[in-house]
Amino acid sequence: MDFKDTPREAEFRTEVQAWLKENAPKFNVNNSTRASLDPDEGLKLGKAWQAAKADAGYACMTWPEEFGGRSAPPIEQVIYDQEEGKYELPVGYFSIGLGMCGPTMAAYATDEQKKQHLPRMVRGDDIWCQLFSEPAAGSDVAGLQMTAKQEGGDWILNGQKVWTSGAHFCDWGIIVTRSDPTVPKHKGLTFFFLDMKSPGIDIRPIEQISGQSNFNEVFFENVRVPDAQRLGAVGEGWGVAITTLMNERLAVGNAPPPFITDLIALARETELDSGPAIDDTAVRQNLADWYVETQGLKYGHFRMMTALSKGETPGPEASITKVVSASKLQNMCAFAMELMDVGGSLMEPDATPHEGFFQEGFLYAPGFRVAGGTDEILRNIIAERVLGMPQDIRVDKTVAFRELPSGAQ
Amino acid sequence: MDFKDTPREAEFRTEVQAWLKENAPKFNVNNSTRASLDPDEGLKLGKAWQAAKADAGYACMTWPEEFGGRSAPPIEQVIYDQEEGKYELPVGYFSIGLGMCGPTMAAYATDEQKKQHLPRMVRGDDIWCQLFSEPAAGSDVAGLQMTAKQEGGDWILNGQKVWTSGAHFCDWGIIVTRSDPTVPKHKGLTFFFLDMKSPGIDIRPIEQISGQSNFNEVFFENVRVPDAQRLGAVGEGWGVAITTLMNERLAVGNAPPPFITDLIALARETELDSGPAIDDTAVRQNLADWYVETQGLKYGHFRMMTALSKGETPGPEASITKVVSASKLQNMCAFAMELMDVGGSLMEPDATPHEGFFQEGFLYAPGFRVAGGTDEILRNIIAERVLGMPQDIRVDKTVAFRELPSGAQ
Amino acid sequence: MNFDFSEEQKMLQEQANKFLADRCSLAAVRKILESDEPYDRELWKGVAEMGWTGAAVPEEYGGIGFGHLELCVIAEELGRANAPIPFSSSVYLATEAIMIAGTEEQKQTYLPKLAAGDLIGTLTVAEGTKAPRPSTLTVTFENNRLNGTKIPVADGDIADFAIVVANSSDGPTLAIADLTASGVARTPVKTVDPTRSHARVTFEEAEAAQLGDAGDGWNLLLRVCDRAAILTAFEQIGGTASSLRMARGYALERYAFGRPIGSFQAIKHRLADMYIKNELARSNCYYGAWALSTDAADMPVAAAGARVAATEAFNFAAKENIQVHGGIGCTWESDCHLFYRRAKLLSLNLGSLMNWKNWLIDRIETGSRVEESAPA
Amino acid sequence: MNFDFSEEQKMLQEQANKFLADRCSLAAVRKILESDEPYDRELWKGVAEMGWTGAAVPEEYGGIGFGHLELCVIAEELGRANAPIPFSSSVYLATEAIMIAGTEEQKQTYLPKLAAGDLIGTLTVAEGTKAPRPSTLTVTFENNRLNGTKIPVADGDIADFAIVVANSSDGPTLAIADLTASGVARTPVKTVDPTRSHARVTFEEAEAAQLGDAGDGWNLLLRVCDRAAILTAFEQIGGTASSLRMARGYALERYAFGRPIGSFQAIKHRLADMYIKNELARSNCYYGAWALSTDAADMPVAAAGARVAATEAFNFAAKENIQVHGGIGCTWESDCHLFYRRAKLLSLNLGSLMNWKNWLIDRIETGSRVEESAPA
Repeated sequence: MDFKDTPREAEFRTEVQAWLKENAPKFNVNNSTRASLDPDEGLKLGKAWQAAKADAGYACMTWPEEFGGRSAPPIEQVIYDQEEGKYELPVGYFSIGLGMCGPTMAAYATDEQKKQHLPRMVRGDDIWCQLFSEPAAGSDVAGLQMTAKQEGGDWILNGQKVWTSGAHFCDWGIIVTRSDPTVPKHKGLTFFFLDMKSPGIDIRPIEQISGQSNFNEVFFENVRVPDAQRLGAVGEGWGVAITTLMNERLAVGNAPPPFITDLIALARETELDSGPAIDDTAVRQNLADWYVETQGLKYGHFRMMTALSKGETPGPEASITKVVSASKLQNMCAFAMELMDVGGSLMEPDATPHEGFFQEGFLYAPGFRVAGGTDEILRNIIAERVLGMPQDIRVDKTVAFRELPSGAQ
Repeated sequence: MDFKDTPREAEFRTEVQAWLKENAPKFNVNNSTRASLDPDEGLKLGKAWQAAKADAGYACMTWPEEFGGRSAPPIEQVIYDQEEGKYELPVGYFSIGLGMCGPTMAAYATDEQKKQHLPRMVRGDDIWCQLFSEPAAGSDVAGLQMTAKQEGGDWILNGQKVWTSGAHFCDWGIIVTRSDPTVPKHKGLTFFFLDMKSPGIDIRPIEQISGQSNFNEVFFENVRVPDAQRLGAVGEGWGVAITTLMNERLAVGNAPPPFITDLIALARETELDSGPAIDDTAVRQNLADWYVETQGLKYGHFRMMTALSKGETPGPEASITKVVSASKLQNMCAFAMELMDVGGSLMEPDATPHEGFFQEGFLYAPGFRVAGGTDEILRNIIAERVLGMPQDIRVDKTVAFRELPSGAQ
Repeated sequence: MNFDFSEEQKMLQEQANKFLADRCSLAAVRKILESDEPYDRELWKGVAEMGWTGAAVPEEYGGIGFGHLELCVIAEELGRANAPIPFSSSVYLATEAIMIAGTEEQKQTYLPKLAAGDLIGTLTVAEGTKAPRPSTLTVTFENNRLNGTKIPVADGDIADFAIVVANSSDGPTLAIADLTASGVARTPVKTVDPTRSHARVTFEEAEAAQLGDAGDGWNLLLRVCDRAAILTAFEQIGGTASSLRMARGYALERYAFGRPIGSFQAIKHRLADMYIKNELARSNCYYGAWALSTDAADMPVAAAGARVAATEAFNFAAKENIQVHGGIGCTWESDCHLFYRRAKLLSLNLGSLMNWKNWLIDRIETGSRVEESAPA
Repeated sequence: MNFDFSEEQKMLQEQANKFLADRCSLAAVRKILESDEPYDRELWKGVAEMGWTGAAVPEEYGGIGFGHLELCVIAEELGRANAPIPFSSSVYLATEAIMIAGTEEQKQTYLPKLAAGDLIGTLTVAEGTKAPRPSTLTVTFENNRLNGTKIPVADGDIADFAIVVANSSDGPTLAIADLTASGVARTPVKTVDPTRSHARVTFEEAEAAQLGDAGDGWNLLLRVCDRAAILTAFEQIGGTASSLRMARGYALERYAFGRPIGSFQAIKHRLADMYIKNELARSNCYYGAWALSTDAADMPVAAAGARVAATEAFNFAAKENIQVHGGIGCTWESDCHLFYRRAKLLSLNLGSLMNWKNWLIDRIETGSRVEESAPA
């Protein structure tokens, strides 16, 4: 039991470190404190970085050569990601496309389509998004209502998608639609990929509690998609969607900072009646809990890497990470504000420790308990897929979709 | 808003106080610390006390005169109970009979039966028990399997009941049975009262984790019950059972000690590295939570008394009390043991603070999270009956009982 | 036993509820959230006209002759509506402080105008992001002059005057400062709850008048804070009830997997927990109301109990209301965050939960509980 | 990256699992619970024959040449089986203490017999129901004589010798005492977990030999406790896994309302929480195992992390396993309480959770984390 790379892994890590040291600094986005770049400029920088990675053979390394990768073992991807993570690079634009859309295309598109799209995706020439959730279909994605009607060799799409990250800068998207409302809900779905610049698509940003807009609503009015862009058979879109979602579960990970280290730093700086907060036993009880949770996730990640390193398929660790880290984020931020007492409510960066980081976190934390599977759905998944518990009673599996009660929405 | 009695209530309280002062001391059972009396002696003392109460008009005061009460307003019963609670009296034998069996008999028995049984019940001449739960029917009482078959003018009962408090010293019992397994489960039940000395009844005590035996298993082998002792129509036993269970919800209350006051006392006596535990901020965070929960229940009880005093029917307060106080008991006991550090595991009364009270509580606490409705069932009740949430999906309402899946039990 | 509000008080509650439903919808609250307006001036005017600002002020000082129980009733409704007005600053803090510590002249000067809502007051003690304590106060009050900076000052940008906790040569002392006078600079500051306005207020040789005895300021502050804690706790149970009502409504109308999400135990048990916590808080609040209205010796314990229970209830309900709503709950457009923000603001504005828990045990231990406390 | 046990270690685990399934069923554990037998002698003999008692003892002292990683693997299985034997006292504490602090002669004297299971040792520090501290120790060690009373002493009634933490004129010092010698009186005492035997041990001019330097006893105790904490944490995750397995099995086979109770979210989400807590604990334990096996400088932090996470996981799972079982879980006859009792015993035996959390932060703050700790 050790943390050491195998000789081959160590060699690869050294190689990556050298390459990053040479190339990463000019793409670093940490030039201002957590302030975002001008959106267009950021996107340009991101695309340039992705192209540089691809050219050096570090993008989508586990994919086959013909699609832009080099069939590398998964552990190399993990090593690369660890090393890349030491820099602050504009990589966020590509995670959904490469993490979810790519594998779905790889599994269901024709060879020709794969050759046409995947290498461009890998280089960042095209950016992809995923269009699944709808206002009335969140945790229950299969309850979606967007219609697809066949007309000649095309399909006509109408309806609304929501929570689409990056829809405004994406070139292509994958989408699941309802092609037949007269059969049970999982059986009437059909899956496509489509050009996000198609006529009839209207993209509107969603403002979150924190004031940021990381997601979009996407409205479809008679959007035409060629039948050739269908993935999987007509009516078998759910199976395709499952492929995408399984990849989402693997991609969803640790909630963003502030981390326990930030909170410990705050506790060191904060004076309570009894002295520094870090010395207060009540504070310590909380810090200790979050510390061991953090370490548990960290070493759990090392266990997963070990499995990858041995060529095994990792289990449901990502679900644990999400469930634990999102609530931890919310509770730590709330607690940090308590440490600041009356002044904890201040959202003035120049008047607040750590420039208001904990207050910001308090506002964006609720989103992380929901995004990529709610706490509740992930606990279902752990109970059902890991522990083998039976599903809840399902009333929606045998009824025609249009007969299902759907409430006020 | 005040805590004062109305003039009439105050007068009644004074009267009760005087009577108790005169009569209670000779029945006091606090002659040794939490050690139980010899069972037979305790029972005799209890019956004598109940008879004395009844003779003085303080037993079942809200019941009508003809059944041994005196149609008093409910607030008088509450006042009496408060005052009686200041003594340690052997009243436990009667709570199920008077709290659950009596009201059920009052609602369903013939006038003659009521006149025959209720006054004896009130005086403690007869003690009653309730036979509902079965090994495979706990939270889901209606899933019970004990059979009742008609034979001439009698019914023949076969099967097993469980969690029957006091079955070994009871004279009569109320019981719900399955008279027809071919109809859906709530529709095939029939309800009786019966002589607990009937041939074919075998009573065995159940030992709990704590080593105490407060409950019994009761086995029925061809036990004969006259049809005249049926309560409600054949097949309508569930409606009768609901009457009993609604009364149970009102009767189930606060978990037993140790209370927060005991824990605060322990914290005062305990020296931690930093000084007395009561001064430690980590200890205080916990104490404060349990203190406000305790106060919340106490003042909630006052609110319920106020409603009673105004002639209103109290709501689901008892469910809240049970849910909150049972977990609080378990957590407080566990925490108290932590305060004693390595020695907290000791169960030697002479070597443990408060004579091992917290350790005992740790062992009997789990039972209180289950008895009289589990935490889970009570949350369902609050959500459904108070907040109007829909029931969970029920697969057992339309299927014949004998077709229902019942697992390994 | 009559541990409940009276029929008249319940009628007042109903009236307040209707008034606020009409004048202070969540859409109206959102207007303040999204505009530069620091508070809802029309609502403030209406509330003053209803007499609420003078509910606990004696008639001789221009009040309407209600008492603190009526003020509790009103507080719960203001919390339920998430009202964007300086009520807590002006009524729970400034008015109470002057009633407790003011000279006859000060009472005559301020109370009628406060009761009428013509004057907005506030009280300020915090100096940044640490718990304010006598030993660390940097704002000074000497020779009737204030110097130093207070931040955050609730309603500091709109209040006419502030009661300032400042250090003097005699120790902490309260001082009343006209915030519109020279020597006072105030800048709005953002907080987690933009529906309640806050400012940084800097005093430079600003004139101010002593309130209460010199050196008695901290003691007075604690007394005022206890009273405000009970009133705020009623706002918090009102806010909790609203959060629960929103979550309940959504759980009934939102369907997933062919059934209302309120039929899933993960949701229904959480709603039950919100309800349980709020009932526990409510009962603690009632005890606080009794203590406040009778000036009971047990008030410090009652105030801390109400504060702790109501803070936990509102924080929990506001947070889990968002979770029950799922994705939509995390949007700006949804009203869930109005309560999430307010819950956090209220849980900090009179000092942190951790401190109040400490104080609760302190107070139990120093035996402030005497005969007057409720029967055991 | 190879953050896992080796194939050989996994085979050992499987072997241990099979051995214990055969020799230490819960029925066997119950026999100890319900009899006056202090421990399962047959099992102890078997375990010794398997070489487990000497797993971490070097071959030169009669061990079988495994290491601490193997001992971790065995500990998890012993925890899973709830084994009623003095393994922790003799192996994690006494053996480790002698390996750390013993003279060559002491090692030669004790280790081979400990490794063979022929000698049972224990270590005792507690003197009643308060956290033992150097300043409050009343048992004294002067001129090779022990005086005073220790309680509770794990396995004090069956152990052949005890390592006693006692005060001497040089400060706390470790002393090895023959418990069968004159001057030693021992009485069994009841604890929350009767499947593990405990005693009150009184020394009256009892002969004992110094272990380690005089005055260095507390420091040595802490080192031994850290090592024992990691090994105990493996027992705890084993116990957690068993509690979860029991709860899972019952939730699958118990039907209510026409369906397995495991299909209700209240149950299934609780099982998920047990699993999550145990996975977090397991990962912390692995880090502890790495630190233990490499004698890493970060061991104090690793030990506290494993201790805290595993204690919380086992306490939670053992408690909720009963709740999932409902009424039957609250009976003596059910096996649920075996784990409930053991969980509590293990959460106290090396000091309370509250103290370990304090120590964890202490250790992080005193910067015991150095280069050798795992990569960030």
